[in-house]
Amino acid sequence: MLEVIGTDSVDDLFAHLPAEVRLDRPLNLPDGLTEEEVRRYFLSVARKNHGQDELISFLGGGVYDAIVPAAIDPLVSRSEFLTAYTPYQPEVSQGTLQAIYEWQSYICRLTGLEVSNASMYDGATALSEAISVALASRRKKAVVLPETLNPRYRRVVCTSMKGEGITIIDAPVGADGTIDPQGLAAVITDEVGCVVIQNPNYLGLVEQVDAVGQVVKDSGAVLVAAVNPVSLSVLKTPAEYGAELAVGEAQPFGIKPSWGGPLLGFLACTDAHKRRIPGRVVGRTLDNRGQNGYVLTLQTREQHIRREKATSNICSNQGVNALRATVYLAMLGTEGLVELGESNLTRITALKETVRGIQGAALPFDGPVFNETVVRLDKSAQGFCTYARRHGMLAGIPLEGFAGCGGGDLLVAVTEKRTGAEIARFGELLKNYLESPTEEVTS
Amino acid sequence: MLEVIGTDSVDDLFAHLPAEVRLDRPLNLPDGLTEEEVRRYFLSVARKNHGQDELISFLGGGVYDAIVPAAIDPLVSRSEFLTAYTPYQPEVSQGTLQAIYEWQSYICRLTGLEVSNASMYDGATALSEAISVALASRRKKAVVLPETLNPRYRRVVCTSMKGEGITIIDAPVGADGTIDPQGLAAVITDEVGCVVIQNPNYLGLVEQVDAVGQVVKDSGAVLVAAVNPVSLSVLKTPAEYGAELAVGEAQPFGIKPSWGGPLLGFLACTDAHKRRIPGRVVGRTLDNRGQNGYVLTLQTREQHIRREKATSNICSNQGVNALRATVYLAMLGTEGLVELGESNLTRITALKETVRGIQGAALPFDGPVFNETVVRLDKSAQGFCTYARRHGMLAGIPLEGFAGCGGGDLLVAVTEKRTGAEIARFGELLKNYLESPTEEVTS
Amino acid sequence: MSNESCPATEVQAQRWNATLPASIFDKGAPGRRGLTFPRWDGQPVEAQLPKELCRAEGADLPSLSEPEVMRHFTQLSTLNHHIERGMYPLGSCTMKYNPRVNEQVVALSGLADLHPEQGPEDIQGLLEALDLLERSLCELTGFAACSLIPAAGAHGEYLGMLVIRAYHQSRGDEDRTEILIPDSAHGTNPASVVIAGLKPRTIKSRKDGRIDLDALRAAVSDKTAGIMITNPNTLGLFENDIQEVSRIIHEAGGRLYMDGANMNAIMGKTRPGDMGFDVVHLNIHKTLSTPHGGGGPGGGPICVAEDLEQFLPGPRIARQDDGTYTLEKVPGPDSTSIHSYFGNVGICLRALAYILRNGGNGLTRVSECAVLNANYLLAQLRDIMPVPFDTGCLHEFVASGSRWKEEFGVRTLDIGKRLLDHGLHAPTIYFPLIVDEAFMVEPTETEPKESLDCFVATMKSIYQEAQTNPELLTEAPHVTPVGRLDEAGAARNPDLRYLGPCNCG
Amino acid sequence: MSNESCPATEVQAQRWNATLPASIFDKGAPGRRGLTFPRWDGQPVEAQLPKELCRAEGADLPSLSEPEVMRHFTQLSTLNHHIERGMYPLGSCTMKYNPRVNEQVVALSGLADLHPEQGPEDIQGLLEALDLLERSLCELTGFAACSLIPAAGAHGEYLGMLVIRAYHQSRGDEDRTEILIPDSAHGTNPASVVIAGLKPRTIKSRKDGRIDLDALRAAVSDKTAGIMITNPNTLGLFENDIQEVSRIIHEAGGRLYMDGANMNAIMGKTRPGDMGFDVVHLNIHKTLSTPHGGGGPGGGPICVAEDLEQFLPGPRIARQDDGTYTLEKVPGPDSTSIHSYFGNVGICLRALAYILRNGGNGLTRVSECAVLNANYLLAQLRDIMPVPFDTGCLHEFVASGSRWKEEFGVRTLDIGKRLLDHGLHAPTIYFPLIVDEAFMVEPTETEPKESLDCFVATMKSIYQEAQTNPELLTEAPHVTPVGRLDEAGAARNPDLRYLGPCNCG
Ligand SMILES: Cc1ncc(COP(=O)(O)O)c(C=O)c1O
Ligand SMILES: Cc1ncc(COP(=O)(O)O)c(C=O)c1O
Repeated sequence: MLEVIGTDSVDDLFAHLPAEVRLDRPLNLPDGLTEEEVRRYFLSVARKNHGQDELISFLGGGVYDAIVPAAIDPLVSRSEFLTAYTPYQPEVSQGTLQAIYEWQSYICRLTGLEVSNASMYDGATALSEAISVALASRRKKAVVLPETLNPRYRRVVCTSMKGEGITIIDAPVGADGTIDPQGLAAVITDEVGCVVIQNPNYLGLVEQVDAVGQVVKDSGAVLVAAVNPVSLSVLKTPAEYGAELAVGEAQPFGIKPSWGGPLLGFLACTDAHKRRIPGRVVGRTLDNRGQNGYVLTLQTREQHIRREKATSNICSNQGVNALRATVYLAMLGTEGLVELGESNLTRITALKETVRGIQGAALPFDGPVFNETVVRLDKSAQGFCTYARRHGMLAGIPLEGFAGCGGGDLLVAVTEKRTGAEIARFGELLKNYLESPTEEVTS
Repeated sequence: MLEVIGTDSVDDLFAHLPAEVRLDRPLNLPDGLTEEEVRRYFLSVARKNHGQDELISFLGGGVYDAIVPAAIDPLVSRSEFLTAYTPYQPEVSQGTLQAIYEWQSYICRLTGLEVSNASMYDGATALSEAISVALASRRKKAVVLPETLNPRYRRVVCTSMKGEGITIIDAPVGADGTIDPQGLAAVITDEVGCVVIQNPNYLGLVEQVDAVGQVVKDSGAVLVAAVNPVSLSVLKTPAEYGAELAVGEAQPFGIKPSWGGPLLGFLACTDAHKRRIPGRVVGRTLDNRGQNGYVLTLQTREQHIRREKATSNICSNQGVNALRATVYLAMLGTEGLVELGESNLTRITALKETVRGIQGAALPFDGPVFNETVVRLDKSAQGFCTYARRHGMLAGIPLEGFAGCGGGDLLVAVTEKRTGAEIARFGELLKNYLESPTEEVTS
Repeated sequence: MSNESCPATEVQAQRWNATLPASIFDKGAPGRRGLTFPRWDGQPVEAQLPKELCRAEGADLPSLSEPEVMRHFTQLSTLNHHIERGMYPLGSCTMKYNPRVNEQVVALSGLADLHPEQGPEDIQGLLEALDLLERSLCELTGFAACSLIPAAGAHGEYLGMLVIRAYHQSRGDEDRTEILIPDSAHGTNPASVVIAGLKPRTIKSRKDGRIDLDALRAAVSDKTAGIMITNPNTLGLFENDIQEVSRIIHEAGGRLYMDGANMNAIMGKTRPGDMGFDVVHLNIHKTLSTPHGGGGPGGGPICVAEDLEQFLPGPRIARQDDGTYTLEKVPGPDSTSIHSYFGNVGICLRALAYILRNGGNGLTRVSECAVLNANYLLAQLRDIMPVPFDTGCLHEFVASGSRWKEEFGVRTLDIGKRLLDHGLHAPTIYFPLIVDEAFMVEPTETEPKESLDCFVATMKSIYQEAQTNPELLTEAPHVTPVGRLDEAGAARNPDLRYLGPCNCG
Repeated sequence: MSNESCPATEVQAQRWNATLPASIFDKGAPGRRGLTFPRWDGQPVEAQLPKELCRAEGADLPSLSEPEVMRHFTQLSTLNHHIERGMYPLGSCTMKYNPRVNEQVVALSGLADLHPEQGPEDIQGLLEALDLLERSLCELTGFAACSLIPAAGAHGEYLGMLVIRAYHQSRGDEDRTEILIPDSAHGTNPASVVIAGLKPRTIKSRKDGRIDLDALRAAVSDKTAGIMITNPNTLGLFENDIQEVSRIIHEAGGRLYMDGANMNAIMGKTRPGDMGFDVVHLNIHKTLSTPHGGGGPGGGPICVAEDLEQFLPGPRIARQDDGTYTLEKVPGPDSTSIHSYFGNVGICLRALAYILRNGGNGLTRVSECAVLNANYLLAQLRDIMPVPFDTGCLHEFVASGSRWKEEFGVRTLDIGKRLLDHGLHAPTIYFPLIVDEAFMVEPTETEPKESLDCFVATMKSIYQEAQTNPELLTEAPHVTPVGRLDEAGAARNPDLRYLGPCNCG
C-alpha cells in the first residue's frame, strides 16, 4: 500500500505535523489486552458492584427497575440496526427510518400530540429544549417551574436557561403536594411564555391537570408537560389537558438503567411547533418508483444546515434506545399497556396499604399516585436506606431538602416487577427499623 | 376460521379421537407463567448452581473450560441461522449449507482427512458410529479398544457394539500409560476389523502414534482415531499416522459446556469411506444458472431414503454448535490455532512443574502431554477435590478404578484460560492438603 | 399504494436477493487475527513436544480479522429462510416460533458454565429443574418415568428400542427381536430398530391411512418384541384403533413404542400412556420449542411405563426427603448408555421454560390452535390439491400433487420451488412415501391467520400459473439467491471440502 | 466461475433486494400479545384512579404476538446498510468496526442493572472503571481533568463552551462572549456556542484549507472568549499553525477548544493538550468504538486544562487513599449541569474496553492504519476525483465532484447514490461546505485492503458510466429497496406519524 501512496513508511504520512507538537514518547497507557483479559477485567469490576439484579429495588425518581422483554436484545443487537449510521442515505436505511417513524407514531399515540422527534439524550435535556421551543414560539423570556419538578431536571434546565438569559419563576405547591392552580395563576406574569407541569410530579402525585391546563391556557403561555410515559397507560394525555409540548424519560420501555445512561428522552409537540423542535425527525414520502419510503425531514431546523441559527445543537441522539422502546411498545399493544399501568397502580397501592399499618410511618400526601409515593418516617429516611441496604434492599430516595421535605421523607417507587413478598418485606424492614433503638439499626 | 372449516368449535376437531383415550381432565401442570416469572425461576435455579464462571476449573476429560469469543453469540443468535430448519430447500438455505461445507473443510484441514460430516451428537456417539463404519468396510465383527479410552466413550461404544453383536477386545497399555504396540499386534486377531486409538489418551498422554499406526496398517484393520481437536493445533494429524476415520468432541471450539450438552461430535474419514458414514454431508455443485451452490448430498446413506438399510439413524444433529465451531476457527486462523495449542502446552507444563515441587504429589507418567495430566497423590484424590472445592476450585477428575489407577490419582486439565496465579493456587491448595492431617482438611 | 405484496392479500412478502460470499478459505490475509490468547503470566516454562509427535505442517486455515469474520457469516445468514422471516410449513417438523426467553435463560451463568463432571453439590438448581422437567413430561405423556438423555428424536427411538430389548432379555425372551412398523413411518424408525440390534418388519397401512389391524394380527408372533407407531401418524391422522392395537401387541407379548414427533397435535387431549403405549419419545425441539439451528441440536427424551424404568440409563436424578437432589448410578450393566453425559441439557432447559411459560392449559391451547390452523388451511386447499387420506386432519395434512402432475405436468417439487419465489418455504414433499407426490403441510399454532391466508392465496395463484404457464413452476425458483441445484451431480462427483474456487462452471 | 462480484476485483458485493413491511400499526389483531405482566401475588387491593385524571381512551397501539414483532423488526433490519455488511466510508463519522466484546461486557449484571441513585458503596467497581477511563482520556489528549458526562459530541461542545464561559465569568470577564469558528467547522460547533449563551464568529479558511492567521489576528479582541477548532480539520488536514493560533488566542485572553471528532487520525502522534488547546471533546462513539445504532447513543467526554477543572460539573469521581472511590459534589452553583445523571455511562464503558483492548501502542497503530488507508484510497482516486486541498491527507480527504458536474452533468449526490447500487455506502457529501460538490471519504483502519480495492474499482467503473451513460448515475439507485425519495415533498407536507396507509401515490 505504501508503494501505491508513493511513500516509504507510515511515519512519512505524519511527517508534515509540526515537530514541536508531535508526541515524542509512546502513550503512557498499559499494553493491549486480549479479548479474554478485557472480559475478565469487566467481570471483576462488575462483581464489585451491587445492582438491581441482586438487590430488591424501590428506587425511582425517573429511572425504574422495569421488565425488559427477551425479544429486545436479539433484535436490537442485529448488526443491521446496531451498526448502521444515522440514515443519511435513505435508500439503504429504510429499516432505521421506518423504525424511527414508528417510534414517533407510538409517542404521538401515547401523548395525544401530533409530532415527535427521534429522541433526546434524556428527560432533563428534553425538558430544557422543550422550554426553549415554547419560549421561542411566544417570544418570551420567563418560564414557570413547579417546586415539585424533578430536581435533576431542574438543574439541567437552570444551566440552559442561564445560557439563554431566561428567568425562572417557581410555581407554588399546595399542602397536598400538587400545584396550586390559583397560586400558579398569580405567578404567570406577562414575561412568562411557558409553564412546566410534571405529572406525576417528583413526589409521585398525580397533578390536577385540568385545572392547571386551564390556568395556563388562560394566561396564553405554553404548557409543557414532563411525564412518565408509563403513566400514560392510564393517566390523561398531555394533549387532553392542553399541553403543547410533552417530554419525558422513556427508560422504563425496555432499557436497562446502566447507572443512568444511555437513557431515552422523548419530545412531542403539537403540529404548530414542528418546525421549531430540536433533533431528527423522520417523515414518510414517496420514491421515484411510486413506493412509500421514509426520510429524515424538516432538516432546515438542524445545525448541519442552519448552524448558529439552529434550534438546537443535538446531532447524535439515543437511536438504539428508541428502537428498544419501539420494540417494547410493539410487544405490549393497547391491552398490554393498560395491564402495565394497572400493575404499577396495584403495587403502589399495596405498598401504601403496607405503610399505613406501620407505627411511625405515614403517607404525608393522600392524593392519587401512579407508581411512586412519599413515605414519612419518624426517624431518618437516610438511616432506613442504610438499614434496608444491609438487608439487600434499595429502599428509596431520601427527600430531605426537596420542596419542603424533611429528613424523614423517602420517595419509594414500585414497578410491575415487584412481588407481593418484596413489598411485604419492605414493610417488615420498615417496621423493624422504626421499632429498634437507633443505635442498633445503624451500627 | 371455524366457519371456513365448517365446524362449530375447536373441540369438534378432536371429536373423532376415541373417547376412551381422551384425557378427561386438565393436565396436572401449573398455570402458565409470564416471561418475567420464567426468567425469575431460572435465575433462582442458576443461583443454586456453582459453575466454572465462579470456580477455578481444572476439569477436563473431554469437555474444557475454554475461551468463547464474543463474536460467536451475535452471529449464531441471528435468527437466519438459529431458526432455520435443516436445509431441505437448498435455494433458500445457502447460508446454512455453505457454513456446514466450511465446517467440513475446517475439520478436514485439522484432521488431514478428506471427508467430514455435518456433526454428531457428541464424541462418544461419533466414535461408535465410526467403529461401525470401519467394521462394515472390513466386514469384520471385532474391535480393539485401548484400556485408556475415555470411559464415557467406552460405555456408549459398548452399548452400540452389543446391539450389533460386535466383540470388544482390549488393547494393553504399557507402564508409561500409552498403548504397547507389540501387545496391540498380539491382540489383533483375524476377526478384528477396527482398532481405536485415543490421542491424547484419557490419561492425557500423547500416544506413540506412528508405531500404533504401523501395527494397525500391517494388520489390515481400520485405525479410528479419537482426538481432542484442540490438540490438532500441534499434534500429528490422524491422516499422518494412517487413521482412516477420526472423531472427537469439538466443544472447546466456542461452545459452553452446559453440564455436558449440547456438545459437538465430529466425524471425518478418508474418501474411501464417504458413502458409508452417518449423518448429513454438504457438497458443492452448480445451479441451473451456472453458479456455485451447496446441497445436502450422498443422501442415499441416510435413513429417510434407505430406512432400515441406512448406515445410521441420526437425523437432527448439532447444527448450531457446528456453526459456533466454524466461527471460532475462522477467528483463529493458522496462527491463532498454533497459539492456542502452545497456550495449552505452556500451562500444562507449568502445572506439571508446580506439582513436581510438592512433597506427596507425583507425576506417575512422564510421557508428553497436551493439556491434561495425571497427578498422583499420597492421599485421596477425591479428598483433595472436596478440599479444593471448599476453596473455590474444581481440582480435577479422580481416576480410581480406571485403567489401573488408584485412589490417589487425579486427572487435571488446563486450558488457555488458566492464569499463572490460578496454577500457583492449585499448587498451594495441593500442598496444604497434603501437609495437613486428614481430619483437618476433610472436616 | 402498497409495496410488493403477497398475491391476493395485503400481507407483504419479502423478496429474495442476496449473493453467495466467496469461500472463507479465500478470504483474509496472513497476519490477520480475530482472536488472540492471553499471554502466559506465570513462571516461564519450556514447553516442547518431541517432533515426531507433531504435525508436519500447521493446519492451513484462513486468517481473518474479527470484522471480516462478522461480515462473512452475516452475509451467509442473509441467504437463509428462517422462522423469523416467514412461515415454514414443513410437515412433520413443527416449525413453530421459539420464544426468545428460552435462549436468554439457558445462557445464564450458573447453567451454561457447568462442567459435566461437576457433582450434585454444585448443581442442585439444575437437578431441581431437570427433575421438574422429567415429571412434567411424564404428566404430559401419561407415564411413570422419564430419561432426558437422548439428544434427538432418533436417539430417543434408539434408547426406546434398547429399553424394550433389555426388557425382553431380562425375561430371557432373547428371541423377541421383531419390531413392527407401519409403512408410513419416518425413516428414523426402522433405522433405529436396526442399530439397536432388532429387526423391523413393515406393516402396510389401510386405505384410510391407518394401521391395518388384520395385517397386524397376521404379523404378530412370539418373535414380536413390539411395535413402533407414530400417533398422530405421519399423515396427520389419529390411530383410532390404538386400543385394539395395544391389545394385540400386548397379548402377543410385545411392547408399544410411540414416536411422539407429532405430540403438537394432542397435548392435553390424549396421552400415549393412556392409549396403551409403553414408551414414547418426544421431539422436544419441535413440540416444546427449540430453534432448529439449521439442523440441531435437538432433544428426544423418552417416557416409559413403570416396569421399564429399571432399564433407563443412569445416572438418575432422585429427590431426597430433605429436598436436595442426588444423582444415582443405575444397577447392572450399562446396556443403555447412549451419550457421554446427560444428553442435550441446554435443550431440555428450553423445553422446561416453554412448559412453565405455557402451563397445562397453555399447552392444551397450543395443540388446539395447531389443529385449528391445519384444518383452516386444509379447508381452503382441498379443492386445488386433494388429500388422499382426508379422514380427520389434526395438526398437519398430506395433500397429493398427483392431479397437478397429470393435468399440468408439474410435480410437487415444482410447486415447492415456486413457493420459494413468493418468499414462503415449501412444505415437506415426498414424505410419507405412501402418498403419491406428497405435499405435507404443518402450519403450527404460532402462524397468525394472516400468514395462513397468504399461503392459501399464494397456492391459488400458483395453481393458476400451473395451468397457464407451467414453466414458471418447473423452472422455479427464479428469484432466490441460487436456482435449482444439480443434486445428482453433487452425489456423483462429491465436492465435500474446499480445495479452491470451483472450476466446474 | 464466480458469483456476482465486485467490479474489477474478486471481492463480492451483496445485492440489495428487500421489501418494506407494512406499518406495524396495520399489523396484529385484538387479543394478541407479545408480553404479559406478572399477576399481583400479594394481598388483594383496590387500585383505582379518579376518572378525571385518566385518559379518555386507551392509547391505540397495535396488538402483536412475539413472533409478529420479531418478524416485523427483522424484516425492517434487512433494509439497512451496516458496518457488518460492508464499507461505510462516511467522512467525519469514523465508521469503524466495533468489537463485539464491548457489547458483551456492558451487558453484564453488575453494570447494566445499576440504578443511578445508587451511591458509591454499591458501585465501587464502576467508579474504578470510570476513573480509569478519565485518566486514560487525559493521557490520550494531554490534559489534567476529564468529565465523562456529555452524552454526545455536540453535548461535549456545549459543556466545553459552558466551561469557558464560566471561566471568564469567574474572572469578571462577562463581556468575553465571542467564539471564533473556521468556516469549515461542523454545524454543531456554532449551534453549541449559541445555546451556551455565546456568540459564534466565522473565520474564513486559507486557500490550503487551514486557518488564516491574518484573519484570525484581525478577529481577536477583548470580546474573544475563545476559538473552536477541529484538528485535523473537517478537510482531514492538520492545522500546522496551531501553536501560533494558540499564541494569538491566549494573548488575546481567550481559550482554545478543540472538536476532537477527528482524533482517529492522531492518537499517539500528537495531543490537543500539547498543541496549546485548553479543552477538547472526544466523540468516543467514533474514535473509541461504539456501534452507531442508526443515530446513537454516543458519548462526548471533555478533557480540560488544570485551571478549568473547577468548572466541570459534579459529581466528580475521587480515589481515596485506601483505594476506594467516592463521588464528590462540586462547590458552587451547578452552572454546568447538562444531564440528569452521569451521561452515557454504558458508552463510556465501551470506550474503556476499547482502550484496554488496544493499549497505548494499539491506539497509535489504529491512527496509523486509519491514515494509511485514507492515503491509499486518495492515491488511487485523485486522478478521477481531485482533492482541492490536497496538502497532507490524514484519516480522511475531501474530494470534489465539480469536474464530474461540469463534464458529465452528474452531481456528487448521483455518485453517492450509484455507489449504493454496488452494495457500498456513499461517503459524506456536501460537507464541509467550503468544498464544491464535496465528497468526503474516511475508510477507517478496520477496512481490509480488499475493501479499499473494491471501493476504488467501483469508483472507476462509475467514472466510466458517468461518461458513457450518466443516467445510470442521475437516476440511481436502481436496485435498492426504494429509489430516490421525494425529500422536498416530505418537508413540504410532513407526514410524521402513522394515520393510515399513505394514499398519496
Ligand atoms: C415422525 C418423526 N420421527 C422421528 C424424527 C427424528 O427426530 P430427530 O430429527 O430429532 O432425530 C422426525 C424428525 O424429522 C420425525 O418427523
Ligand atoms: C466534526 C464533528 N464535530 C461534532 C460532531 C457532533 O458529534 P455528535 O453527533 O456526537 O453530537 C460531529 C458528528 O458528526 C462531527 O463530525
